[in-house]
Amino acid sequence: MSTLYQQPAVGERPTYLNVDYGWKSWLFTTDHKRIALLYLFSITAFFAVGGSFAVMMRLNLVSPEGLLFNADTYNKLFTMHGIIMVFFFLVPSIPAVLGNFLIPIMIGARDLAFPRINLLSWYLYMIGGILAVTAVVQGGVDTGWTFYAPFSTTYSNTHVILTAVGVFVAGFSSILTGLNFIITIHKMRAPGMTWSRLPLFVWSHYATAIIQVLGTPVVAITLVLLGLERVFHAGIFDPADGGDPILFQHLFWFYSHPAVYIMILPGMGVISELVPCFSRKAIFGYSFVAYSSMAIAVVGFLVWGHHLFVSGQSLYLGTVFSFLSFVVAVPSAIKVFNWTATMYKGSITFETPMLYAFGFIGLFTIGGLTGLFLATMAVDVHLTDTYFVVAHFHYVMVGGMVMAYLGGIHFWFPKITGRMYPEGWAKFAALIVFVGFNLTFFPQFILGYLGAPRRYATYAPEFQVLNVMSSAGASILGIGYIIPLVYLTWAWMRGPKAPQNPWGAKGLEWEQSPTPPPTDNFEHQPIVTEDAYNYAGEEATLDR
Amino acid sequence: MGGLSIFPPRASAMAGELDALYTFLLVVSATMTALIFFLVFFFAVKYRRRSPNDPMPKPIHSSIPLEIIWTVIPFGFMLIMFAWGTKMYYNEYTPPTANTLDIYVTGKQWMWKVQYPGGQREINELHVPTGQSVKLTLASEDVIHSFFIPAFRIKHDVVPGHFETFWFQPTLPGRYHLFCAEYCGTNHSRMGGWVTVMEPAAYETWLSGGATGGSMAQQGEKLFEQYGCVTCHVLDQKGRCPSLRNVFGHAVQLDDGRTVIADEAYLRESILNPNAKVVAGYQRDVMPNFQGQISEEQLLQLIVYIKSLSNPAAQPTGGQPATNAAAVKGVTP
Amino acid sequence: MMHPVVPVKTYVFVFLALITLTATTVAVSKIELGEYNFVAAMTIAVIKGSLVVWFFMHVNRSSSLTRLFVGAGFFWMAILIVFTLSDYISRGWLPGGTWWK
Amino acid sequence: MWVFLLTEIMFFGGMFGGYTVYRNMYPEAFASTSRFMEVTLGGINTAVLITSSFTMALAVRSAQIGKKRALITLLICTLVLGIVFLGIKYVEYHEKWVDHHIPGPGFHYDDPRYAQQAQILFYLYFAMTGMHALHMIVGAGLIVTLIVMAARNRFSKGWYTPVEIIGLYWHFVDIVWIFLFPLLYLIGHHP
Repeated sequence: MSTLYQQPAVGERPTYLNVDYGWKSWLFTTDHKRIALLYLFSITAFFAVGGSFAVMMRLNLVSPEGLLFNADTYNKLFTMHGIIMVFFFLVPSIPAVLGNFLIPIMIGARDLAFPRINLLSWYLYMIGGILAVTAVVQGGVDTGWTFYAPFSTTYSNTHVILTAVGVFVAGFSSILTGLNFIITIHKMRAPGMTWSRLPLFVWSHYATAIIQVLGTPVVAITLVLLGLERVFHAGIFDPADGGDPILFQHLFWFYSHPAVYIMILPGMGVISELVPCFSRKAIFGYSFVAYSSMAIAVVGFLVWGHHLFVSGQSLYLGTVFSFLSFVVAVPSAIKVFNWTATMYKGSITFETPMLYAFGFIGLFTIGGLTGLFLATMAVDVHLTDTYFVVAHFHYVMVGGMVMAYLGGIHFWFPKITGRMYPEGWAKFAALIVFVGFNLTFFPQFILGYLGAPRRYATYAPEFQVLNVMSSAGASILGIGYIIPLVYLTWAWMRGPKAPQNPWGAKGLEWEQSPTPPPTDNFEHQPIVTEDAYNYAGEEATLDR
Repeated sequence: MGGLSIFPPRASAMAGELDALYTFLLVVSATMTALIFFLVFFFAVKYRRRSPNDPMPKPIHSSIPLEIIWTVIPFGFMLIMFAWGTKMYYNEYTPPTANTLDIYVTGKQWMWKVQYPGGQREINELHVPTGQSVKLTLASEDVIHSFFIPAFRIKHDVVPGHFETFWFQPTLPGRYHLFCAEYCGTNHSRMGGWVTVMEPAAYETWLSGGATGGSMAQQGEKLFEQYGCVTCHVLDQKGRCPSLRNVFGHAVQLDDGRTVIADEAYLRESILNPNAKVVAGYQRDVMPNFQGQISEEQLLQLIVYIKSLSNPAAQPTGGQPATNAAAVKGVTP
Repeated sequence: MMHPVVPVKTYVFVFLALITLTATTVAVSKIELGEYNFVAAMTIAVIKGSLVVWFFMHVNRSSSLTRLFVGAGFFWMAILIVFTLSDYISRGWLPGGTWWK
Repeated sequence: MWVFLLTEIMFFGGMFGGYTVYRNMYPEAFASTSRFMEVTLGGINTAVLITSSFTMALAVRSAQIGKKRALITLLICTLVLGIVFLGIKYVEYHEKWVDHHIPGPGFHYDDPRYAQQAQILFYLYFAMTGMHALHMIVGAGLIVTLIVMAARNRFSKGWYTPVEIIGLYWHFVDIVWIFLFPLLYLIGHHP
């Protein structure tokens, strides 16, 4: 295999990183690992942009009358924070970076099924991102990330169409990634890699990909209809012309509720890898964890109406949606219990990725349980559109997804770069993130029940104490995110060389692929002979 | 207000009930969270790796009984939440059908305009008496707003193109926040005001101080003349258009054979788009469309006027489901 | 993606069936059947669609995996339409009685 | 490919959803507007598209048994039928333009009772058929590519995957039309 490539330096093994240094070899690459890195850099950039909007918002909210900005600017800030974080960070983050890098290696394939479509996905993502950023530069958009009609179609005079086109294009990037994953997982598994031996990370991405493929087109067409409506004013969403704004909400949430599972499922996949590795013990209830992902993917499509409990939706349909929303909580609970049970009688160590996994389990538990408050219709009537909702989804998205993302980045950092990160700094940063996060968002639960509505540029004075606490937390959280950026960059350049399997982890990516991997991932065709997470070295079982 | 209580003031009959449900949820969630935190912490300490030479732990693959237990027990709690929450939700969103104090509210960017049946008007202020069921009819002039009174634990979106109803029973005198909870543009955060709850006697005094320009029904009557409605809708006679005496709350026979009950939604539709449902025996295209010609506030005044032409005893009472367009198409609950 | 070759006869037969059904659906639409016009038109459309999926697109000879995907596609579309529509149909219904009090 | 078609189903599914809701809300208006749809042209177009699907299926078959000339001829037939479809569609659009049935400021509808609702219907009509026509144009482009590839002997009995995939795509577009035709043209079109 090594004869295929020119030796880059004397005595050095060719890897996907040193095989070629030209810019063309990056921008026109079809190597899933290089595309993953392209995503890594661009997603980090969008995270920084979206994060800086969040910091500005929190600064503004230190004073009840708004410290820095007028209401219009504030409205644009929260809109663009939402749009960039949701469509350009959360949705692509783990799938497009870690999923892209790891899925082929984990199943023993050389690349994704359609490498060129994978590259196309990245370009579409970038085009979408650039359109959205252009909209920001040109003056922004102020509809909220939900684009509710008729405000967005008729009353807002900002760059709604440009932003919608950006999201539309990025949506196709997401569809193509999902399509690529589904086909890859079906068709490219190595000999012996049966469905019951797939790492749970792959299972969760399979479930994610299904949602991407089935849900995203609906939001795409909804945004098309929205854009056309804004141009022609035919009235499809505007009651002044006989239309119904609730229809927009139905179509929008048909995608956007399952979309939160696009965001969280890959995070659950990461945690399902981290917990067994650092407990040195097979996952408890493999099939329950795997099928619960699929259950979430299916039932997740049946609950969107819980966003519409106070909108005038039919009471009867509300009841159905409320019930199904409780049902969808069950598989998530199963996962949490199984992770906890995996630790039972393990041999646990506390490297940084495991700390993030602890953070995930704790914060996701809180985020998930507060979801039950919102599924309970009577309570939702009081809590919806208040800070309680903001706190709830940040606990799931930031406390859950971002924790998992950071944990995954640290866990596979040696694999991706071939170098180790500084453990001391990393643990310190993990602690800062955890503390900062809770200080930022826990007060918002209380604010919410007290009745503070979200998306407010100014607020009643009695809410100031909790808002200042939240803003203080946000500044700590911000620092917590900057520290890893600095030491990870440093470690990439100067960090000590990593061994092939620094964690003693199981899985093809650690055991059979060199670190960092060569372009073809493996030096010879891997053959799988054992179940996933076989830390005890058991004999293979064909079926469990 | 003030202090760091986690509950806003309880100023309606519903607030106490909701706080009870919320407390139940809090207790269940806190117990679950504590359990998970404890287990994670306990396992992490108890089963930490003591030396690098520790043997690999034995795998425990699965336990079906355990999986069933931790699926079924939480789900049982969830069913309680579901049942309790649904019951209260129906109560919150189904106003009593009789003996309500009706008040009419119009939302527009960025204010709430309140009209009382006696003709008093306010902006961003709402006055209500204790002990009385208050029914608000809400309309929006432009985008979606949401009428939210935390002290009453109630909120409803105000979607343009529909009337929404909303009810509560204030219990505790005081001044409470009124918010718009659905993002509606630039000054969304300033689209709010105060709800003042008063003792009934004080409320009567307050009411008597504010009326100018006649009651809502009288204002509606003026509009009825001003827009020329009166020329065709002649009271108690068969003119070119039906008489509106005793129409509200009664069944109306339509020209396509269907029957509808004339409720607020029907009156609204018939004013804005008269040809949608035409009364049997009358011609189409006689009455002009008022869509876009008449403000939501005026519409409410007209409807109150038409209501006042009806014998109150004939209004739909409890237990009898009000019929509307959807039900008439042949799909009944 | 290798499939056995299907005889031309099958295609011709399916084609003729499709054309006939098109003619039928137009003819039926000229007859006043009330609500059943819609039912008839949609039934014919479903039959035609199935013929194309089944024979032209070779689903009759595809793996069960392909069939699963085809089924899933229509199932999800049904979810979208049924749930959304049921809101509009039942929105005006007021609960009968006061069992929740 | 089937996974991609899944996406496409949902893409049109969103519009079918919107259509269903408004049809349920304004049945009379919808019946009234479908009188303005040219059933004859729509019917001819349905037949044209079904025929093109038929020739496409035969083309895939020719590729399977390695008959290059038949493959090219059938692909050209399919392409021509596709273009005929788009041509007829253009005629219809032009008619709507002349009648001021394009949604927007210039919209005009003779029956004032249903003016607004009719505008929504025409909006959906244009969105749905427009998206469909866009898919047809893309499909026509793909077929041109296939013809070029076939002429250059790129396909064999053993490898004809592109023909098969684009065939599936073409049939899918056909199915969409099979549903659009009764929904938009036939509903309420009885005298």
